[in-house]
Amino acid sequence: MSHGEMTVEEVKKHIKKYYVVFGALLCLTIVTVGISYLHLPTLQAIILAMAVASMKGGLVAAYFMHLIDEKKIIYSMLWLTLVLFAFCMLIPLFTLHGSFN
Amino acid sequence: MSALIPYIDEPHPVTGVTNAKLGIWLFLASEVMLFGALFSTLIIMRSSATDWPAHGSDVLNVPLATLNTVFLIASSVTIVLSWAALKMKDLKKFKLNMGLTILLSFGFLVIKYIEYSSKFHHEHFPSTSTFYAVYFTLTGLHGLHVVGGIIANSYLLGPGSKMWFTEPERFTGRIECAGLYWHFVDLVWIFLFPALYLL
Amino acid sequence: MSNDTHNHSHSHSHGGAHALPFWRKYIFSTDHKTIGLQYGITAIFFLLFGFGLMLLMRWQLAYPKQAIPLIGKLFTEDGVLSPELYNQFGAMHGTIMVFLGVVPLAVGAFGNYLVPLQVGAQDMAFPKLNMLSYWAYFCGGVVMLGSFFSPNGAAASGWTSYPPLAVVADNGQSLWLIGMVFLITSSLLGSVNTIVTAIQLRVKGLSFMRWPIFVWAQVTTAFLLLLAFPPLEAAGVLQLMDRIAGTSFFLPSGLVVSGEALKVSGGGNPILWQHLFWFLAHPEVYVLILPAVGIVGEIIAVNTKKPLYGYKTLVYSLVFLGFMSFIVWAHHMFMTGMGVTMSTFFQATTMIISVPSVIILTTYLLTLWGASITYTVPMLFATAFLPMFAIGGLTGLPLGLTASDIHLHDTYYVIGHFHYVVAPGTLFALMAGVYFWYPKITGRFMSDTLGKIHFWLSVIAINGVFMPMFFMGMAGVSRRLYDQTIYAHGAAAQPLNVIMSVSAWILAVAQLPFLYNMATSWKTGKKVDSNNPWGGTTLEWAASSPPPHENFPTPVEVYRAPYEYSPNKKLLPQFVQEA
Amino acid sequence: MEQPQYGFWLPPNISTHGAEIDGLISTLHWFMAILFIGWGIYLIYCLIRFRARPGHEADVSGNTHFLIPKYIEIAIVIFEAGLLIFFAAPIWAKVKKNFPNEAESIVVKVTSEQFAWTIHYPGRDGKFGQLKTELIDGTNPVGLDREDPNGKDDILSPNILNIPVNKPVIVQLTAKDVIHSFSLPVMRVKQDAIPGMTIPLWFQATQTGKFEIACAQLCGVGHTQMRGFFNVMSQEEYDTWFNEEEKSLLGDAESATQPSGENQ
Repeated sequence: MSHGEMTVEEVKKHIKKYYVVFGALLCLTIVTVGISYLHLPTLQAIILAMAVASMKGGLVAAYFMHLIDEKKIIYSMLWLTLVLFAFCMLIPLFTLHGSFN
Repeated sequence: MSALIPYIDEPHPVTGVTNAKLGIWLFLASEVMLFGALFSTLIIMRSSATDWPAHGSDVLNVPLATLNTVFLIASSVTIVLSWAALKMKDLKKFKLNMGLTILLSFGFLVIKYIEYSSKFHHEHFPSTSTFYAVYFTLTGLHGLHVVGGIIANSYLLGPGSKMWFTEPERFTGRIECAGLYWHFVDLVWIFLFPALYLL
Repeated sequence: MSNDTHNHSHSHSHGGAHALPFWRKYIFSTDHKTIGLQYGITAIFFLLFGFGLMLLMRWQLAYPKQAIPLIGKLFTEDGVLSPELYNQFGAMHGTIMVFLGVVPLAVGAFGNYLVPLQVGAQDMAFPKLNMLSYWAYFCGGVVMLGSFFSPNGAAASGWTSYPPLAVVADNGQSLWLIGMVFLITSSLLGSVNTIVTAIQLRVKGLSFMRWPIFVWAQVTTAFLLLLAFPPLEAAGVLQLMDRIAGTSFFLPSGLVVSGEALKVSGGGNPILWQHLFWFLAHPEVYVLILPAVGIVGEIIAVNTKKPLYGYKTLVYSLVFLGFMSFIVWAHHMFMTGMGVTMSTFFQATTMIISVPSVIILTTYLLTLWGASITYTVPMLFATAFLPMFAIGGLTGLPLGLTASDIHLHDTYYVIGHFHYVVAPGTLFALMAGVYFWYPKITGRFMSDTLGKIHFWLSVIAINGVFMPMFFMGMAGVSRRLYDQTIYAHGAAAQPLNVIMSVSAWILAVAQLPFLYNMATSWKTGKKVDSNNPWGGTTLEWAASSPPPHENFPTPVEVYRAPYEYSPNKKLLPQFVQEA
Repeated sequence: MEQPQYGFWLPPNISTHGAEIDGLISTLHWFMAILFIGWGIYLIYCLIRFRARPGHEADVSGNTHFLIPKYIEIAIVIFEAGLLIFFAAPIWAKVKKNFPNEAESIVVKVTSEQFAWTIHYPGRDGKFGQLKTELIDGTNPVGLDREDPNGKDDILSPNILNIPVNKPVIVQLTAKDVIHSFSLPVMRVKQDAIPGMTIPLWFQATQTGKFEIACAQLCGVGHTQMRGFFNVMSQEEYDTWFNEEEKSLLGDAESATQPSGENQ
């Protein structure tokens, strides 16, 4: 475990961090719902909503899932996954715009 | 038998992780690809659909879903706190937090049930339109992941927690893995929520 | 586990295994070797079953609309294979051979048995998951077999299950999808286990660049399965929704089936399925071939009595091949109306992927230079693998370039191409593997004479099956035709079908000595006189034959890279300390 | 119209673009043959020369390095890149993108279904009539609206594609139910017909004759039976056929949907 040798003090510090992240997540949830009531043009709405979601996702991954200090092997595996995930997200592009050009 | 398998409770000196942790991350990597394909589908369906609602809020219940978001985020906090409690050798606090996690997940499912039944009540089924097809399939699969999490977490809270007295390190590792899975379920919802309800 | 239990259980490792009741030891076993054998036996059963389906189809192809002799009446009243059954057999032949036969044998059986041994581990990292993985595979197999008995028979929309055909098809298709979910689950569990085992349970001294080539191949394969299968799982769920819940993920608006407008919401996209399917199914091809490459590497290294040429290059090529296999998938879809930009991209990636394949082949060929080749049965199969794989790979070129693909797409040429990769390619390698590791598994050799009969008959017959396919494809005959003689160009090429069918039946007969050999050598084969009968350098040869319950009663350690020989031409196994 | 000769290799080519495809196919096969035979000779030489025998020992030094294979590999890469850039991509662009002028071509719609092809000619006015799903029945497989002024003179020809020689033909390909594939082996044409999409393709025949349309994509139990015909006629023959069809259509509008298939 990356946190195998944590002292009680360190754990307490971590717990404080969790509460801060919790607060941030709640705020961002309110922000994203709030934005949706503005009825922005579709493209801007999508970009904003995905930006906020990515921030929230980033916080969860970084602090709750401890990705902020993880071992190299996990990172390398996740980078690989991320690249393949990106390929997978090209499928809409290929499906919708691959034809006739 | 498993006694001879090394690095169950201590990290491998070279990789720095335990078997279970590497395993759960590999599993989550595959889950990333699963939801990647589903999000691809969502984008395609939305781009080519003729009757996609202009705003998800026109057809879906945003306040309920927001509450559900809060539930899941809160459960993510409680499960990480339950792990921290084990780190401080506090089994009671672990049980409290894990119990809260399960309670919150049930809350999530109850709200999901209310949402679904009101949709069915208004004769909105997966076959109604591509929007509902995507909505039911994606939230349904996510819901199955929640159910899976509840089963795993309940086991760890109940009979599984006996391991704390024999192999505390290994048990803490298990809770960490359960937490990683649960955070992932939360993470998926964080993207599903705006994609379906808010856009 | 705390350290004292760790040490304590060492001394009891044997006693514990024998105390287990029969069903824990052989049925619901968590021992990787038992699970490997379970996988192997089940997979061989499915390989024979899928092969059997093909033998029946080949009768219809060679002698259209004539009753199948002797057994035809079992299938239809007049003994003639009906087009319905033909399509079912075709779809299930593909599905069974790929997902229930070759992958479980290559990955489930060989991977399970050998990866822990080759990294010096006592077992897989997660023995219970390993057992679960086998039983998920077993359930998947039962569902697939059971689908033949559903009211309208098994899935009949090809192993690719393209919608809308698969969505409007009979219920066998739903069972196919459910079966696939089991098989995917099994593969996911298995691949997590393989990766963790290979990385975490390496014995002291076994750095990554000391992994035997087989372990590299298995780990790369496991990553392919892990990351490519989920999109198919998603697609499977979506197709199931289309079939059961009436959604329209893959159904466009305005479908008219048999003169009736389909009552669905529409708005879906049939091309989406193809993208998601091939996102898996192209890497799947490499799942089939990489373990074979690993097996052949081991066998060549042992039987040439010299180090593998360019081990590092080989490793990098394997990994690069695995990675590239994720971005070539749309070359299966050139005929779906693909434009110039997209097709050029996928042609380019396809041409790039041929480079590591050529490098792998070249390193093996160069290993032969300066060797001292012993022609054991496994070596014969491994040697035959090289030119067969070369044919399979080379014929991919005209299919990978759009312009030549126009004529060859969806013809017999494609079938010839991938069968050369999978049948005389992968399956020969797997047979080589069976002959090679049989002494390790049972403590006895398989008969050399029977093995040589098996080899020579197989190698001739299998080329008789697949070589004519290239000519038939050139002639423009579409694949999956029930009776090609109704077309003028099909009728002209029909004599080739007779050659193929007769060769296929000879090939079937050629497998009898193999099966007999496998069954009887278990009890009557020549006993091995040492742990290392072939003179191998990797860790599995340090264990006794068969290896005991926890593989290595005394801990082993690795002192050097695999495939090393001392200057005085002595074998230097990884596990032997003195230089 | 003589019968084409088929055998165990490429069928005759009667299209203007087919020679380039055939050229690429044969170049590729020469390339493959050279590589395979080269490897094969090397392999057999090794298998014989380096067989285990008394007095022969393996060279285990492991420090021999071969340069020739490296150069061969580089050559292969360059050759493949060349094929892609100078042959495959340009041919593809020509076939899939550079469409002939519609005014100088025959434009037809081909609709595939289980298990037949319907060829839909726009008729004398050159305009396709409207298609309506609710009008689809046994005699009107594409749901052509004969009330539509543009549709009155449209010819529906089941399973038979008649085209004049030496004139570009543009096909707008679609499917009603499942995916089919429109394959004309002698024309070096193949294109999937996908429901929900209309995919254009074009070709130009260089000689007359009677040929076949095959379905190349598994489309159900009758996949084999999905055989169509295409007749390449001289311009005069084509005009005669066309005028007769038009006469029968416009003379008696009620019987307009009668197929003209007998008119070969």
